Amino acid sequence: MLSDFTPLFIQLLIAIGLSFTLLKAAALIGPKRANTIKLTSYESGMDPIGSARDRYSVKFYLVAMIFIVFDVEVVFLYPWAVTFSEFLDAGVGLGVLSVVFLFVIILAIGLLYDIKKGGLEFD
Amino acid sequence: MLMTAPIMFFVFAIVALAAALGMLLSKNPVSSALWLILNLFCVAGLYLTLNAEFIAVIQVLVYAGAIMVLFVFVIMLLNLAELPDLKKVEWRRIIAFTMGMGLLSMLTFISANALDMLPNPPSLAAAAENGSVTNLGKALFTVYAMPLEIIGILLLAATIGAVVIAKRKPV
Amino acid sequence: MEITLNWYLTLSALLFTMGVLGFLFRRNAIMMLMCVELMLNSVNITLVAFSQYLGDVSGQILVFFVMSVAAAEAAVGLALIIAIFRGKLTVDVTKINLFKY
Amino acid sequence: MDLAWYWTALIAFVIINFLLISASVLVYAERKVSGYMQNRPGPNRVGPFGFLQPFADVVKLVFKENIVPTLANPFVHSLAPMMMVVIAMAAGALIPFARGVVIADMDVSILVLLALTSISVYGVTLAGWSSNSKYSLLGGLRSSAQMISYELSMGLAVLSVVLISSSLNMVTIVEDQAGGFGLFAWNVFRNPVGCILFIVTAFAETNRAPFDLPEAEQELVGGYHTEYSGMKFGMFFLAEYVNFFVASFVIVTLFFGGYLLPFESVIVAQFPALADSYLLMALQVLTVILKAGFFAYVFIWVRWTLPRFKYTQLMTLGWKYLLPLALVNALVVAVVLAILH
Amino acid sequence: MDLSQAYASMTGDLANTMSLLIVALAGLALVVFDAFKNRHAATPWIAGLALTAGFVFEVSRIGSAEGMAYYNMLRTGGSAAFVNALVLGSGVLSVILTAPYLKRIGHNIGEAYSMILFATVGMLVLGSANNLVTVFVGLETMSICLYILTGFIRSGPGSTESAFKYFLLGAFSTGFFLYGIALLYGATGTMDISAMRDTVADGGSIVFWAGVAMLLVGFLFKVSAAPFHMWTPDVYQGAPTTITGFMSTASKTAAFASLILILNVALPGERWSEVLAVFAVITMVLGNVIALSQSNIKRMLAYSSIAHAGYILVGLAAGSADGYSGALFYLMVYTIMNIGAFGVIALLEWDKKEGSEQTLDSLAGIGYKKPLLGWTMAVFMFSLAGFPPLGGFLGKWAVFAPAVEAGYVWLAIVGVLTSAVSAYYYLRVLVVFFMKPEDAQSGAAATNFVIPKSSAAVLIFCVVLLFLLGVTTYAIELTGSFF
Repeated sequence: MLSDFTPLFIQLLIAIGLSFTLLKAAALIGPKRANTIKLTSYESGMDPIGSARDRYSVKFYLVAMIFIVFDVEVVFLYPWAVTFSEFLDAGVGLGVLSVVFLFVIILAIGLLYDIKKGGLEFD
Repeated sequence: MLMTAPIMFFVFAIVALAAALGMLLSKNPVSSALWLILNLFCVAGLYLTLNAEFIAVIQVLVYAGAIMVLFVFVIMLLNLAELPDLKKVEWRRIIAFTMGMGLLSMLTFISANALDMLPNPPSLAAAAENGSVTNLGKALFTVYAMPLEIIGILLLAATIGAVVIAKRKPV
Repeated sequence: MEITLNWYLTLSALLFTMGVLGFLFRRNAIMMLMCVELMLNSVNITLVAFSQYLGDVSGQILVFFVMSVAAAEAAVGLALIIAIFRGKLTVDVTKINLFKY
Repeated sequence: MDLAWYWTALIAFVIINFLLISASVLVYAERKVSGYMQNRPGPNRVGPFGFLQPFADVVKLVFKENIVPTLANPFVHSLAPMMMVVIAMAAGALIPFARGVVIADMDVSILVLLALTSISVYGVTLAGWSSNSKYSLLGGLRSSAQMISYELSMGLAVLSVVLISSSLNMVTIVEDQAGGFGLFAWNVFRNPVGCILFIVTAFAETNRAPFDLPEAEQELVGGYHTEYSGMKFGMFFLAEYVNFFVASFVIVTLFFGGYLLPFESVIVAQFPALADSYLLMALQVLTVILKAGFFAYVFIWVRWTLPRFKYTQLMTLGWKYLLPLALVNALVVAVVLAILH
Repeated sequence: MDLSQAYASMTGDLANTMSLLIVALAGLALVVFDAFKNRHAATPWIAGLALTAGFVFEVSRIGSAEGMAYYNMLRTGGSAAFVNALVLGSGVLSVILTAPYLKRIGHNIGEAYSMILFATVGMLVLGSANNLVTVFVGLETMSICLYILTGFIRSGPGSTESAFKYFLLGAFSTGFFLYGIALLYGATGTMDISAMRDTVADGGSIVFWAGVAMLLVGFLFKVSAAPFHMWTPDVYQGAPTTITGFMSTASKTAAFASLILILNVALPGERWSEVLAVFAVITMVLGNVIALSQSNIKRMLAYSSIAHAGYILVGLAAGSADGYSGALFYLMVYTIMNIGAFGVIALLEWDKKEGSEQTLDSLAGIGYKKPLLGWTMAVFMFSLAGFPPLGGFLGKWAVFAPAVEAGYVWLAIVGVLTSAVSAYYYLRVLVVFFMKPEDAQSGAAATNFVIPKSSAAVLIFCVVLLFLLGVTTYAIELTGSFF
């Protein structure tokens, strides 16, 4: 319940406090001699060409998209993993296994489709 | 204990509303995505005050950890700082505003005073047990087994559709 | 002072309305998708609140399914956005509203 | 354990400082070990046997100028390293150091750990995006694409562990491995494939060893932290070392019996007074740190032996080999459990 | 809940919902088959066979008694079997029409057929759902597959924009729909539709009625009723024509069936008739009036399908058992008419933009050049307008009569008037087809394509069915027996 999570929140607060002080200390102590040449983004010596944020290939979108679908699948399997021993004690292990097998096969077909149809080529 | 439920509720609720407002008003898509991620964290915190801890962790894992990653990727991919807007006609905004206000008043009126029908709030133990993983797991794989398979098919269709649409050459 | 069910419902009503207003007012494609995610999220709060107060688990099961539907919608919606704006950025964008009434 | 909040705060502070010091020890260890591997002594000028070298580095970084490139988004530029360090530290709260000695003991603690790793992707992506340079954006996208690909296999490896111990609570997972003289019931023997999977994905999640292509020097000019300098750059390194130290703790907790002494039941039988004494707790804390130390050594050892993956090999391994293997492993573990039952 | 009995009834349920199983497994098999053998000729055959098998199974189940499957998640037999048969029938006809159509426009991708199968799975689940969770899951599976189907085949720049517009408004209406489900769940404490009525306090609390209102918004959007119809013309014009036929018929059938179930079983009072009547009037008037001013034939048919949604709403507004069975009968007739009409248009497209820029005048004189298309289009137009010997007339009667009995005489009058208006733009199509002289340079003269036999067979089958439905009263008694 909520009471179990408070130690985690306390640890988070302390970690934020610590990293904030580290950064602030460095910002205060460090020298401040900014000039335009120094502030241009690093392009191994040459001056930068074009805006940094023009478009990159669609591969990254496809990876992230396939990642969500499988993340949701893994999330659906956690309740099964926790209650699997209870299903076995009740003697219906085969039933729940068939439900889970069908669910995993449906999404394995999704993975197969992605691999075959170029969703995951990284040439 | 210092962090009693009402204080946590107010902290999460106010930060959630502020984050939602931040998302609506920010100019740059990436900053609005960050505001939405903050909002999702606060909603996960709200689930904790409702003692549904499994749903809270799943919310962080799926929503904030996967869906918003895709949003941030696409924003960066398409360099959407100057994304062309879908043109909307001016008079539509007036109708939209009145509709929104009407909806707001209706919903807040309903939820604010009509709720004496549900008895007392759940006891701490009962709520935790109801929201526990074992309880969810048993119900999900027996009673709701069929919708689970249909959701599997839905996710498969979404993958295939997204791959085909995204990979087609621009026409 | 005790947090009753009304608080959760009022909060989710406010967030839902913000999502609706955001959807209607912001004309940026990605912003509208995010407003839809915000709307679905606020409904999830109502569902979990009702499920815990009623002591019944089906509300939280529906939250599970809503999350996977939101994931599928995000995947398809962003694929469509990429298909449109990849083609459009090279072409004149004002042609976006092709069909008039 | 349910102490008052200020005691938890104190213990949390102790744990965070322990992680900070261990990070600097690991920096020192890595440079020493890599030195001896390459037949050179490694740092030995600063302090006895060069032991104060990492602290000298930290002081140097504090005095360096903190450059923020033009047009970069200053807030997000400093948010990214902070986020990485905070997530690495927060994971420390979940690890059980001894029976009853854990800061945050929740029913879903292993899932919280996975949630934290899935959030750390943002640190990398935002670092790449906020420094407004082509190289860092591409480096950021590449390393986050790598991290999310391997996060799936990690989730499925954890799934097989949860199947065996049928609980999401890390303390219960460790107690479940207590049978068979506290050694032969370790999950590594009951679920070897899951263990290998988890270790490989742990390497990939922390951008270590063969999987550190995105910030490889000759590949992308330092990847997502090209534009960082001074303390922010130092924090990325601090986050990386804390990350792989915490990862080795988690490997030990899930697969190598966590804080269980190898022949605990035999020892307790010999000295019944030891049963739940503070000495046993101290011994348990010692065993878990030694085990984690061994795995930290493995991290360092692998980095200086294996060559780096190409990006195509890296993603192909993640999607076309590890993910199907993890899926099959989870199902096989379930079937074996059903048969044994 | 004791786990030992968890899967006792599973085998029985699978037997009862065999059609859902067949279509789902066929969809999965198609994905694997298409992944290995890209654009193989057999793909449409597999899809067609699976849908026909499901159709035959459901038709055999229509007579059997109403039952429940999967812990009261789905209804089987009786009216649910009728709705499933309608959806599967529309699926079969659409797959037969889509196969040659996709080849001709050069976008013959295999995924379209597996997407049609998955959309059918969503419609089968939505049509026969007895639990709010299943309604939501079915509606979402159907909607997402339809968004993909509209955005799939990118002949012109239009189809992606229309798919995206459809997606945005669809997602927006899902938010309302889900909020309605949440409020209903809170007010009644259960997700089971049939158990909802007795747990509601007398007349229900504000939360209950707000939930029903939100649910109605979601349903009215899905069936493209008046205030929520903005997406329909653009989407029907942008999507590939035979897919539009499938979309406009099968998804309306499933959505209306679920709405009928909720109105009939879950809601206690009669208060919903006035609200539905108002929506019916707006939809009929708006749909028919704007259809008058349309030059593009696909857009005109889109507005006509909005108008037909209004006629079906009249049946629902009656609120009586006859009203609901009349609506189901009207859905059957409407499905056949619309698939036929869109099928004919699919064959008449030579503007290489899937008919999105094809004006009515470019079809001048096609009736003589292609007599089969001309006459079948004539039958469809007469039936859509509601002339006596054809199914359309009997459908309109089956919907207006219960409205009159329930005391909404003014509603029936508005219905008849708008049908008269609709007769004008339907017959204008026939005038263009037959009376107008061909102008040499326009499309009609340039066509020398041959009509594929399968499409011709489908069109003739629809015409025969329309005559049968117009003459015999067997079908009306059948739908009457459900409620």
